[in-house]
Amino acid sequence: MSIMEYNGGSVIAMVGKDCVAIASDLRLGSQALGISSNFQRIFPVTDRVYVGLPGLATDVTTLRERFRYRVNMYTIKEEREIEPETFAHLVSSTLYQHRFGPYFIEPVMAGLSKTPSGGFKPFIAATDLIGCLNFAKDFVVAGTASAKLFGVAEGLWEPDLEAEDLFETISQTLLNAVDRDAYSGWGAIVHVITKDKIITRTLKGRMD
Amino acid sequence: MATADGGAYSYSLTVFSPSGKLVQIEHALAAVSQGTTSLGIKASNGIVIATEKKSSSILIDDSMIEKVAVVCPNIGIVYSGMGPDFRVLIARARKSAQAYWKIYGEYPPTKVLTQEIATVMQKATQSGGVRPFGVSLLVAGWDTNRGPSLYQVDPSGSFWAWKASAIGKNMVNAKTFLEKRYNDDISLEDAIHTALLTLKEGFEGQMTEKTIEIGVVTVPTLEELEAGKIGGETGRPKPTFRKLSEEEVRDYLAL
Amino acid sequence: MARRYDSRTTIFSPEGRLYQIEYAMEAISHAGTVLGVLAKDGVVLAAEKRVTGKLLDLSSAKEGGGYGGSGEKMFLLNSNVIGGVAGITSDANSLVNYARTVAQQHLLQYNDDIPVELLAQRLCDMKQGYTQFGGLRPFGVSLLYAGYDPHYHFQLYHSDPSGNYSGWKATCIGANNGTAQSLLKQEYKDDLGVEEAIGLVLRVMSKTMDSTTLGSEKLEFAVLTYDEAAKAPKAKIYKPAEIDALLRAEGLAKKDEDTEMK
Amino acid sequence: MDHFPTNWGRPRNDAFDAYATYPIHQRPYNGPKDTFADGVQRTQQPIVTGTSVLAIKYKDGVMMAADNLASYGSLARFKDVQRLHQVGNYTVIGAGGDMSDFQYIQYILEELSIDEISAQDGHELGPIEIHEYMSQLMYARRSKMNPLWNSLLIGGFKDGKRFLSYVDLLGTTYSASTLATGYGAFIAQPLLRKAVEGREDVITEEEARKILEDSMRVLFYRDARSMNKFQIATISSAGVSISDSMQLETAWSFAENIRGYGAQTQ
Amino acid sequence: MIMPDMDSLAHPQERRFNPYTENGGTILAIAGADFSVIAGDTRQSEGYSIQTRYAPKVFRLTDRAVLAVNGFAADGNMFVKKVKQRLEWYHHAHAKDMPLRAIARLIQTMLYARRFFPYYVYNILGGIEEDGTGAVYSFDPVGSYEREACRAAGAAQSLVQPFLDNQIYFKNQEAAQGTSHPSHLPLETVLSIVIDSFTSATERHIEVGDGLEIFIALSKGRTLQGMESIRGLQELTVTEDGERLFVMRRDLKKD
Amino acid sequence: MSQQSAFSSPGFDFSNSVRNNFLQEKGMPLPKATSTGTTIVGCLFKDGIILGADTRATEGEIIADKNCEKIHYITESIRCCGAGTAADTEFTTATISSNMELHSLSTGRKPRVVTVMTMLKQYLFQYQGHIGAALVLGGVDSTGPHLFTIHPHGSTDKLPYVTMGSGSLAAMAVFESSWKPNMERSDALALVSAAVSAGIFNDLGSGSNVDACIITATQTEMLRNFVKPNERVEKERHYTFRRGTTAWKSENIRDLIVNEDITLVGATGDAMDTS
Repeated sequence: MSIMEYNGGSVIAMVGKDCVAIASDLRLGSQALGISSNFQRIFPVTDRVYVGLPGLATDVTTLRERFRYRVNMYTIKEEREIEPETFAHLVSSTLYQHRFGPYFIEPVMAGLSKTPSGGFKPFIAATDLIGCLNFAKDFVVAGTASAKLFGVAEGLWEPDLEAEDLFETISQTLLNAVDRDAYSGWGAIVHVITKDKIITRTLKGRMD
Repeated sequence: MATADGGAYSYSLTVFSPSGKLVQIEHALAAVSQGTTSLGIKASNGIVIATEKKSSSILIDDSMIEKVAVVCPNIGIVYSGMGPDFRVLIARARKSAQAYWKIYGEYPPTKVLTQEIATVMQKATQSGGVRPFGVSLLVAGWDTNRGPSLYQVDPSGSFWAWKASAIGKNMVNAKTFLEKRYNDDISLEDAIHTALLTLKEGFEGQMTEKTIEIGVVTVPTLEELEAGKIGGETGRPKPTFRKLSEEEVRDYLAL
Repeated sequence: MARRYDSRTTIFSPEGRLYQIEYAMEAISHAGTVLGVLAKDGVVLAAEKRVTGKLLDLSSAKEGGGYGGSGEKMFLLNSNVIGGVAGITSDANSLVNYARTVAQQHLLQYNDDIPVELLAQRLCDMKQGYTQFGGLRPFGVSLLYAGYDPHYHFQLYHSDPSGNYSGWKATCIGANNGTAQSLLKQEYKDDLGVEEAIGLVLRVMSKTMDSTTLGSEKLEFAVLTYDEAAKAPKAKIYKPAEIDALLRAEGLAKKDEDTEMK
Repeated sequence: MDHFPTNWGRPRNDAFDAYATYPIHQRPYNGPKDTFADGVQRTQQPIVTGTSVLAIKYKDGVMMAADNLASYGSLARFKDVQRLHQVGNYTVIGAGGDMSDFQYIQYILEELSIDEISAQDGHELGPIEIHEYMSQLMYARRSKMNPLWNSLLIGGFKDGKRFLSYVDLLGTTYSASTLATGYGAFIAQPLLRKAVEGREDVITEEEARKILEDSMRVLFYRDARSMNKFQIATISSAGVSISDSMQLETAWSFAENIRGYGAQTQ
Repeated sequence: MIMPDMDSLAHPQERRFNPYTENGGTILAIAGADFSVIAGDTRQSEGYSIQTRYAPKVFRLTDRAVLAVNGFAADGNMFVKKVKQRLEWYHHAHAKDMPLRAIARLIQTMLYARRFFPYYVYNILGGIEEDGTGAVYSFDPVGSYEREACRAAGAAQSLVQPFLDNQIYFKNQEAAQGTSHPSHLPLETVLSIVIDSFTSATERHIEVGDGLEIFIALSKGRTLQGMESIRGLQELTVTEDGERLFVMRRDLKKD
Repeated sequence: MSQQSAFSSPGFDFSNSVRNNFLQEKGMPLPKATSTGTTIVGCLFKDGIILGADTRATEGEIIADKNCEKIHYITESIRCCGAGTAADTEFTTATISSNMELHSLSTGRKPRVVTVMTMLKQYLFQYQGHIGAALVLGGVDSTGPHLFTIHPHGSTDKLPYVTMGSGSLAAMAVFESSWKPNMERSDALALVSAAVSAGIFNDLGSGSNVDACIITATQTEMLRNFVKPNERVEKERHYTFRRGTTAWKSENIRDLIVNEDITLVGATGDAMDTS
């Protein structure tokens, strides 16, 4: 029973047509005991970049605050919002700095990045606990139900899903995967990011 | 940089004069104005920085003299004042740019790198047992956020963004010369000519490809930006700052 | 004779004065004026820019890219505090960077925006250190802090090189702050609204600034208000175009046309 | 209860079972003790070992190759070992792993053949039957936790049909048109599969021989427990033929201009 | 021969013969109203190498019963031989095939007999019950079993099972206003879900691939309409009273 | 929080290791980091070097990345393939690449492969193998083409053809049977892609596509996904859902103000934060 399963929790991010979605369950447990069904593990970094932090709960809060610190300093010094790719590298180098005393967190990032011609391009990325970056074109998963998420996502995902269709696909993927995982579930939350709005919904799933 | 405890002297050498001036900085500025003239002009589609490469004797191998230095693929710096100080600052700047690349996977914007260098220079005016740097710098660079930008950093550690600026020996008439000729939508080619003309104003001796050094920032095209990094994900962007080769300088001088 | 005591920063002269601090204050008295007025629903800061030049590149300020300020007088220290600086620019840059780091460390530790007075105090502790140990010269910078926190709502603080800080309803630092101070005393009323405060600040600035004409090229302007919707303080550092519009609204815009050409 | 049998008997960790409820505490056994119980050595380890055995199906039958080396750890102890062994008229069995166990297997198969011949029932043991027998034998020994430490290739040609299968010390069996044991599985199989997969019915005997020789040469280059002296067994309608020992041409000349392993230049 | 992983060499390790190994692969079975589908990939691997690209895991027991085995191949193959033997004896004694329900119970007893040295195999029994309905029974290595409508097992079980829950049981799917999800899916839909399950598992699990074998058992009344379009369908047996057993093969990625 | 500049890279930070060791003693094994399984190869030919690699990254038996990049940039004409712990290969090559850029800026000369090899081996030796990077380093410099392998413990080999990673035996078999000195560019490229393909199809740790990189004295060509033998077949069905299939409890739609106003995310932060 690895340390990543101590508190439980899973996150998935998916790419759609000019939009991205990131979703996670809301369970916080201590091994088999459920403690909270409203544990937020997805945080806004900027208006167009969200990060999901599944893993050991204490590290979730620690890293969330450390990233907020470094992004705020970046924002105020560079006088611009951090781009998703840059934030992904920031996360990756922060984790690798702890290569021999790692945080037990497998971050998932989703956002829209500005293209040189001024438009927006969907961006998702994930790293393992020591910062190995994985830039996927379709979806990235992490957490105790990652294998299940991979299985369902590989089946259900299709390219160029509109925002509302992407919402359905990511929600179905998350709910069905966590239902088969003892350490994830107890509620779910989905953020769909398009270039002009962010849709956030909490899902009605099994609460057992 | 002597640390507060390690250095032999632990007290400030740069102190306020009764009139509220930091005398050491004034003297450092004087040292800068002894140095050969350097200037920079921001054009609509790039930046040119140029300087006179006067060596004390014909026996000096002037190809070894490097007054315009590359810091990272998008930033170059020219200086006026004390050479060794410049060399130390450039080493710090290059390291700082790489540290930034290791963290963010991209090179620092011009303003951020300039801030880093300015911080180093400011510390030299307020730490124990150290004198200010005897150089003024013209930092020319390009980044996605602000495009081409030209900064001037003084020994005090203060820095300003300029459309065009000159430092060194005849800074004053070089500046007035530039003010007369500058307009916002000057092209890079014209800017290079203006730079050469400005240098010629106060140039002692023959202006050849051996006695001047030119660095150029060219704004990348949209296609180059779309193409992104060369050599895959872990590769590098196409350099936007480069030093003109002696042939290129000779061609510009010939025109 | 006095010269003997003034180069060593941290020692008293026979009359019990620290010359380096007084010299630093002297330096600030030549710097561009910075003026702040506290209203009941906001704080207004204005500052006179001294660094001008036809060839200066103000593009970053123009497009509003520089929400952190135009880089000379106005700086965002934290989402709830704007700083106005007067004095040695490079010292100011260093202090501003220190202030921003302190604010973020506070947020990291307490998950709360730093109270304005605490930020001012932390900066002054640092300044004071430079007057008492280490043999280092003091910072040649005075700052005005315009901030908001849930404890005391809107506040205006002023700190000087000695490390002393004090809260104000309205105050002024930099060149001819005396005249500005007396003008403020006459016109300041306790229940000032932020709109009236903006008018007052601009009127006083136009009188105190050396140049007879007033324009965005010479003036920086910032206002801190409270955004009810976001339930958070809202710092706004005006873009040059917005400053000119403000001046026209106040009828203080420049008479002749040369400023328009910019 | 941990359902994974692979974890049974393994040292448990208290994160999983904090209150030490497992295993169930039993009363000490005071019954009669087999005095030799401790002396019996259940588990073995291979002592004198043979390396890879390769085999492929080709147009006319099955071809197998194995070198003549039996190693004693890193010592090339026996240099003329027959690792390809004919059983009956239609089958060859090639063995890697412990050679003493293989000799025992040869003895058992000898016994089996004698019974078979003496039965005089007109039936002869073909490769399918021998592979079935070997699978049962290996699986039985494995189930008694006293395995025959070998990996065997059984190839043959009977009644017009080619047969090629694998069985090892765990009783694991599988069949394919190209098989290799030991290092052959990592080094030879990629070459064999590329040469044979999909062309089993067109490869001539010469082609088959060349394919096996290429793989044996690479094994000789890279397997530190191999030798450049090997045999090839061919089983086809013409019956079984096990060649005499052969040797391959090998090329090492390009190594002349290699200098050191790092920064050296001379 | 599995490479010993680095950590276990760190401390002194008792060399003990391990009678088990894992040969990868994945199986699943889905019961329809009047049919049953049992499928498995054909790759057999050990550690990081492929032993063979074609090793059947799904075996025909009787005209109405198919058993899929997955886990340790030696135990699997031997276990299937033993089950077939018992079925043959049953057939001698009762002159009829053992009904599915009974085969399930037989398999439990045979597995539990080896409770303290188990067959390291996950079995799934699929076929047609006496009452003509499709049925699936799934077992754990020591015999606990249960009848279900759809079950996946083996290496990629955790990838496939939730996908089946969603697409076969319509879990977490709200039916459109006033309608309800179908209780049983047609054979064509089930077959395409099975194929997509395996191509998805092949994409994300290294032990799944090479080939796919699907057995289809049809109960008496079931006509063959709608099945003509299925590529590679091969009829194995048909009983007098019309029960049919088909097998179809597909390729999977070989990397 | 010590006041260190955001950009200074203070090396590795061991502050969590006390806690992690405690957790490990309690029987909680460390989770697996992404490994690259991997087949990477390098081969010398007439005009230079060709490097090859597969594109599969695995976490245990699960494929984490189906198309990752294993040929890393060191300098314009030196590239390095990485196998082993994915993060280690990524950061080790990035660190040395950064140092090489500084090195060439300060020496004003094009960098040499042997310098990169020495820096890599000393870096890995210093960490005694704890940094699990197995590298194939290839490049062309003023002294000609050079090809090295570097093992996690710091040992190096200098050979005309090399393979590393879990698929190295399969790839080496192909090299041993077909490599010839002074091959033409096209033959060498075919050999490299055959070697990597041997790893892809026979080793479970390798898969997906073949990346190749041809380095000669004049230019470096990065052939990303040069061969794509494992593209997924068309799915039998499409699994789009009717809108409204998923039941949700609460909804919050936040319009992003078109003109971007930078708000520092303070304690009050985004309303979502404290719902």
